[in-house]
Amino acid sequence: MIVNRLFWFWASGSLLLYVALLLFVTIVCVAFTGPVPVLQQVRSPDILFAVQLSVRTATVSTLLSLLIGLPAAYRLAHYQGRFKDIVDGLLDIPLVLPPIAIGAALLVFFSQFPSREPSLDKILGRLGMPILFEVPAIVIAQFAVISGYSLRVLKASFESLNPRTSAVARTLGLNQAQTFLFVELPQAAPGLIAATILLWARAMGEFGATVVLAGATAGKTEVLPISIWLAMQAVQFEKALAAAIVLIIVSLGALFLFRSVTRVRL
Amino acid sequence: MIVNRLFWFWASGSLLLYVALLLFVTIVCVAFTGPVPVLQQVRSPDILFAVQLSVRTATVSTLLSLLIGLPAAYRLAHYQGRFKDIVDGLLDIPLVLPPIAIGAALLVFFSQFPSREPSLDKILGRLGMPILFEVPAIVIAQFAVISGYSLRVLKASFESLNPRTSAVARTLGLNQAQTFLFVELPQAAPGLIAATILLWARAMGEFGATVVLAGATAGKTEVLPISIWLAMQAVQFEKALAAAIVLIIVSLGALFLFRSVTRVRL
Amino acid sequence: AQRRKELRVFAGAANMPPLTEAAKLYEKKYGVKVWLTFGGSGVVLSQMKLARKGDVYVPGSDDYMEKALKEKVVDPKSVRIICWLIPVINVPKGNPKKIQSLEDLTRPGLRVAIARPGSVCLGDVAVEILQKSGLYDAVRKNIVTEGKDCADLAALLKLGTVDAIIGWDVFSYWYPDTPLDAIPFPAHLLRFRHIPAGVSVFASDKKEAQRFVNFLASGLGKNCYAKCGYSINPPKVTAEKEKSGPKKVQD
Amino acid sequence: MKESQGQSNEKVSHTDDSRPWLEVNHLMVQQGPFRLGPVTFSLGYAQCGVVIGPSGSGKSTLLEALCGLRPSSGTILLGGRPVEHLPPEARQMALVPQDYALFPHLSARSNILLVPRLRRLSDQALQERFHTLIRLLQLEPLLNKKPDQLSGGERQRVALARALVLSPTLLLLDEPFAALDPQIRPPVRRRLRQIFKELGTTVLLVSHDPMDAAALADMVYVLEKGQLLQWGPWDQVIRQPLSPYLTDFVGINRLTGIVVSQGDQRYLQVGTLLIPVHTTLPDGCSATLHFYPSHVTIHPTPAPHTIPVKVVERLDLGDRFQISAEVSDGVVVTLEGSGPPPVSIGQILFITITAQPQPDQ
Amino acid sequence: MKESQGQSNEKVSHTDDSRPWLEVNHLMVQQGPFRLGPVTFSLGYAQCGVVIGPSGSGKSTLLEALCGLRPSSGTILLGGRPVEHLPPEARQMALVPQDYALFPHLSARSNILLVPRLRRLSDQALQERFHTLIRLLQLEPLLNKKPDQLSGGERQRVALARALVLSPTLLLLDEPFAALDPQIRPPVRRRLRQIFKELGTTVLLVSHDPMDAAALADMVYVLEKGQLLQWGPWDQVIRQPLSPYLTDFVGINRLTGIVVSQGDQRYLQVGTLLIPVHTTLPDGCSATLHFYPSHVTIHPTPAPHTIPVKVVERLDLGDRFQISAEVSDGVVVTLEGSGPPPVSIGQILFITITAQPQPDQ
Ligand SMILES: Nc1ncnc2c1ncn2[C@@H]1O[C@H](COP(=O)(O)OP(=O)(O)OP(=O)(O)O)[C@@H](O)[C@H]1O
Ligand SMILES: Nc1ncnc2c1ncn2[C@@H]1O[C@H](COP(=O)(O)OP(=O)(O)OP(=O)(O)O)[C@@H](O)[C@H]1O
Ligand SMILES: [Mg+2]
Ligand SMILES: [Mg+2]
Repeated sequence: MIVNRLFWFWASGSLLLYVALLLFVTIVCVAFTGPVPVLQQVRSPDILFAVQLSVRTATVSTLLSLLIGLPAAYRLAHYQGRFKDIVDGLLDIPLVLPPIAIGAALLVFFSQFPSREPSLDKILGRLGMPILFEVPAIVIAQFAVISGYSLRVLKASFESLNPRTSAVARTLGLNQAQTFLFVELPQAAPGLIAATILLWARAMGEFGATVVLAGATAGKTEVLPISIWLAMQAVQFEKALAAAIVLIIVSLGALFLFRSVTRVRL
Repeated sequence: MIVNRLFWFWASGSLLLYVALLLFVTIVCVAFTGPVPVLQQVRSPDILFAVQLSVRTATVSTLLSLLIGLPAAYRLAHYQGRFKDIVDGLLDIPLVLPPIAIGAALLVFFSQFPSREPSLDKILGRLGMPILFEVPAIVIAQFAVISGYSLRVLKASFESLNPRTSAVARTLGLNQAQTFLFVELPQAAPGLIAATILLWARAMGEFGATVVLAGATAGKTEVLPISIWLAMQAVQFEKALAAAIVLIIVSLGALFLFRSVTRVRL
Repeated sequence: AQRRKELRVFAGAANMPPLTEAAKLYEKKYGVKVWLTFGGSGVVLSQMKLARKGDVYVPGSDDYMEKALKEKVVDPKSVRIICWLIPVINVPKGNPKKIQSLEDLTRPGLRVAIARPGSVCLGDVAVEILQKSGLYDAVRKNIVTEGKDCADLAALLKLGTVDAIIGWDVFSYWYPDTPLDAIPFPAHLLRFRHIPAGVSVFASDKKEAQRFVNFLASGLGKNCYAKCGYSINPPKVTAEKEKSGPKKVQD
Repeated sequence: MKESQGQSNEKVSHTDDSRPWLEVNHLMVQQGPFRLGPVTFSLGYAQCGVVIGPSGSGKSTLLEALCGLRPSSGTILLGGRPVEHLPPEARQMALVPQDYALFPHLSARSNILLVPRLRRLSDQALQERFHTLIRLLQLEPLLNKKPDQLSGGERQRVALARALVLSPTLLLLDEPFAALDPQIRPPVRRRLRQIFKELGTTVLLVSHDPMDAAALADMVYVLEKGQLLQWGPWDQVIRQPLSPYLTDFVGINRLTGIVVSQGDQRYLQVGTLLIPVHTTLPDGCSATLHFYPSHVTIHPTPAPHTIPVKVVERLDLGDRFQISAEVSDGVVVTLEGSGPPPVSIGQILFITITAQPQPDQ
Repeated sequence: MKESQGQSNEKVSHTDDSRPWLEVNHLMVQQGPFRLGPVTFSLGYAQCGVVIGPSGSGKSTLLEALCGLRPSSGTILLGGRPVEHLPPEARQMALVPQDYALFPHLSARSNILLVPRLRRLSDQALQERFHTLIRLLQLEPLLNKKPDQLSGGERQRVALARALVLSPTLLLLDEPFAALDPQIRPPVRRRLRQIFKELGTTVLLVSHDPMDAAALADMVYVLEKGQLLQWGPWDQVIRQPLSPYLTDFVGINRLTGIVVSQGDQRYLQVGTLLIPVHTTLPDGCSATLHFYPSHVTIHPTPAPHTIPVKVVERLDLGDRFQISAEVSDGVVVTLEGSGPPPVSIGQILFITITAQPQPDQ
């Protein structure tokens, strides 16, 4: 009994401690800023633009990374071949690289490949779809950063499924695609939702790769993290914190909505 | 049969596409950099220092975040109370905030709390343990950034366990702590290992929060991502990429080692 | 339909408030959309160089312009000076630690920060001044951190994490509600920098870009910088000290 | 230890047990729309109680509530000590669940030995018990396999050994022999019974198999739709079955109809069929014939007082046969005889039944 | 469809089936140290084959290899078409696995209907089959529950319905009735048998229960240690059991010993016990007595030619009893009689056995 209490206390204590610290730091920061700038920020058109751009690009890049990540993670979870270790290692690259380095690598890629003149960016630019320092660059940067997580997290959730269920579904006459879509995917839904939340949140907060690849162009590629950074660069600490709070509010709101919707649907 | 092939092709295709893109961008970057700067970087004592500091701080902050994250995630996975949504929402904060904002929030926290004079940092400094701009700040910054992921990922892996097994272990006479340690934790081991890899990788790549909270003091708080950034700031793109390649090599090596060790032990 | 003319300016982040205002004026005056992309002066230079994009480069200080010229990103003939950067000792409002001179920075227990030498020009300037004054080793003991850029450095003081910094005179104006105090250096120690602007070699419309650079260096542009606390006139220094200053100045 | 049953192999009579070992009072469990109880029953020390009941009647729920895995109300006394507020591990019960719930990450050996090791029970007696169980359940070749490499029956045997090695005060077995071979069942049953009596283990087990129940049960508990319909010593309860489920369980045929007279002869009318009976019940009274298959005589041709039935199933059991025959629409009785089955499916048989109808309540 | 079995309820004789529906040739599966096969057997159209064998003998492995879930070598012909290279879904078999493997995210209804919906089988016949199964398996009240809210027996019934609703060409059932009530088993068996014959479904099922096997088996396959020891029509195979497992399965007692003579009287010596027998076998010949419980007579007191046995288990089955008695160390025989058991455990009984010893190979 006592052991149980102690254990429970320890586990709950860790959670409480963590949540309390989180709340505490947040409160200290809000107290430092004061409520006024937040309200001002929410009303400012710059921030509204940034909020919209952030939500849009984060959503697009999350969807993209799920689109690639779901089948790839599924395949990876089932892959037992010789190159497993190598593939696993390669997939760690986007995780270990700091986002600015990812941005730098992509910048080099788009500007130096296939050659310096014309580069990929220039070629696409001539087709009316320039990448660098434009909105698509934001999506690409976010995608590059989050798809590493996407694969890792989705793979884990496919691996935790009971393979018997899928096997039996096959004997009942479902082909692989049907088994994936109607047996495995719905079972993995909780993990998938958790992954989506993680990815979207990460995309919303992505700064390093974005600033290198898309630039911090006010009114064009200024997502919320860039607003925060610009405010910090202008040594407007209050403004930065206010923008951060806007980012938190918008994100938590969107995630809450997403959670509610998916809970109802499940 | 054809459907199966198509499906398999699609899944494998996604994985291949992703891995190929990753490899391709890496190769383009390495080609752009050339081998000489990489070799130079590897030999430079600054980089060696940064590598050491990075590996050490990332390891410490990963261990810390597991220490807090394991019990907290366990508790959270079992928590069905009224505040579930609120706690879940709060835990999204470290995910959505860009690292620089997290760094800024922590900077405000350490320098403004409980008051400006003396602040937490000053108080700790007088106790011989200053935080800001010292190595502990790196650990704190990394911890703050990765523990958000830690909770999410560990929680998912606890949730995918079969609750029956633990319940039966209890009836056989194991208390909660024993059940956790000897029944649940070993079952969650694959998820745990994946989480550890993800966290460590993320900590190795952490830049934003670190640079704000710990500064970019050469020979003191210069971790590898900061070296990369400094090189970029010095308009030495090749050098930046070379440092990134060093970071990749060191990280992949360490993760490969970790994977091999844990595979043998399981 | 004729597309509206656009200019893409890559600028050091420190320029943000005045340059934003200047760009707005320019847009209004000439009907040209000016996109301002901010970042570390070096980083934006790298971005321009790699992407081979951008019309105008406005770094945070002249040493980056030198790099830009060396990297052949900016056309040397197009460079104009906008304003001047003069180092001072910044302390919080009211100067609680009663710092009057460089010597006071050696006081034990004082927490001092400078910008990172070798990476931020303000850091180099600070080191030059300290070395010149012979106090470098004494002050270095008190240097708790090095800011990775000017904003970082100013924030340290603002948040009270350090007691004094060696910053630009303009830092004093960055916090309108609680301006910092600035203690100037004696003239014999003074080193200074300037903020230039130049046309990129990748500019598609070089004439338009040059017009913007000239606009910045004109009274209207300079006025924006002056409003933000920048010195638009060069400080008076002796010829001997001129050496460490900018080598090429065209005005 | 209230009694010393030590070396005796005799059944412990439940009546000489002055105070029961397990006393359950008004136990109630609510899960979704299903409610178990309130149930009140007891079980003597070192006795074996068998819980029977149709699928979904709450047998597993009862066991899990007893060992603390489902929230319940009511009281549970074990050896006089209330345990209902204790966490599962403090109740000194051990559960073998229907789905085994083996530890998937451990070999069969570690599955069995993990708990004793953690509870530091590793003494001489444990070692002996372990080896006895290994031999009894034929686990020797499986010890190093992980659960996902075991067959269904092998899993069940490991789950049994995992609980038995602990020699708990109360053992809760949820269909412990369902996946075992018929070959291994009787010896396992016999040996377990012996072990329980030797160690003084009180056992509550769920079973669907009348043979297992007959072999092990001192007491029997009949659950239906969450209610405890009947409980008591096995030999008494099976002779006075109160519920259709129990009647079926012990293999008694039931024919329910209405008593009618035609002249002197009295009949039980089942559907359209008239079954000749001897009874003093009034006409129009609803009554049921209960009879074992052995009370039925099969006639190859119609004879006086025989009733025609249609064969719907025939079981050739070697030296004997078992036939299911339809008396009237949907009413089926089971017949037995020796030798191979003399009929094929669909054929008509003529039978007489030796039984007296009892009035329905 | 090779035969029209349509309305006939008669057993399809395996012999009049010119070409078997399922033909398995040299099927071999290797998993870890365990090897199944090579096995070769066949099963006629619309017939029911029952696979029996001890736990771990490879029954589930055989079924899973047939439907393509385990890599195997050898050939499998279904209706003359080789299927061993086809993926599971193209083999037109349906498996009810031992562990049910229900779709955990779907209600019972969706579990049953997911596959027909996806395969667009939703026609009139399917609807009818669905409703028949719901009624037969009493699933009505469970349809909206998720698997984790179902009891063991309920899960098994859902798993059965999920496969049966598809009316596959070959149905593979792995212990499909293990968790069902004894009450529901006979009607389910009967009805299923009828449905299989009507739809022409060929069934291969694994069972531990002799009654289920006797009721359903046209053919029986005896697996032991991965080898197919014996197969053929049920009534033939059970009268000539080749393996101890099968003997036990059908309830035949075995006593193995050595023929000896004392004067005129000949005995089978089992352990230290002498059993009087009539035989022409030479002395010293190793021989076995095979006999059903019904071939044993119980004497309350010693009489000429009786042998003493010690009661080790007594089953009170209401109108009759079953007793396990030890003949000599570890050798146990099963006896039967009517009425309540006349003895208690540990008592000595005297029996005579009517059987002739057969020489061992
Ligand atoms: N978690 C749950 N939520 C809702 N209902 C449940 C839950 N678990 C079980 N039930 C229902 O409770 C009833 C009793 O279940 P229980 O498992 O005790 O049956 P059982 O007697 O063990 O049956 P079986 O012989 O089939 O194992 C069933 O009708 C089942 O559907
Ligand atoms: N994945 C596996 N790896 C290694 N051995 C296995 C694996 N699966 C099963 N086995 C072994 O193969 C043998 C046959 O298993 P199978 O499941 O076919 O037995 P079974 O006849 O169905 O037994 P039961 O009646 O107990 O279900 C068993 O000894 C089992 O331990
Ligand atoms: Mg049950
Ligand atoms: Mg099996």
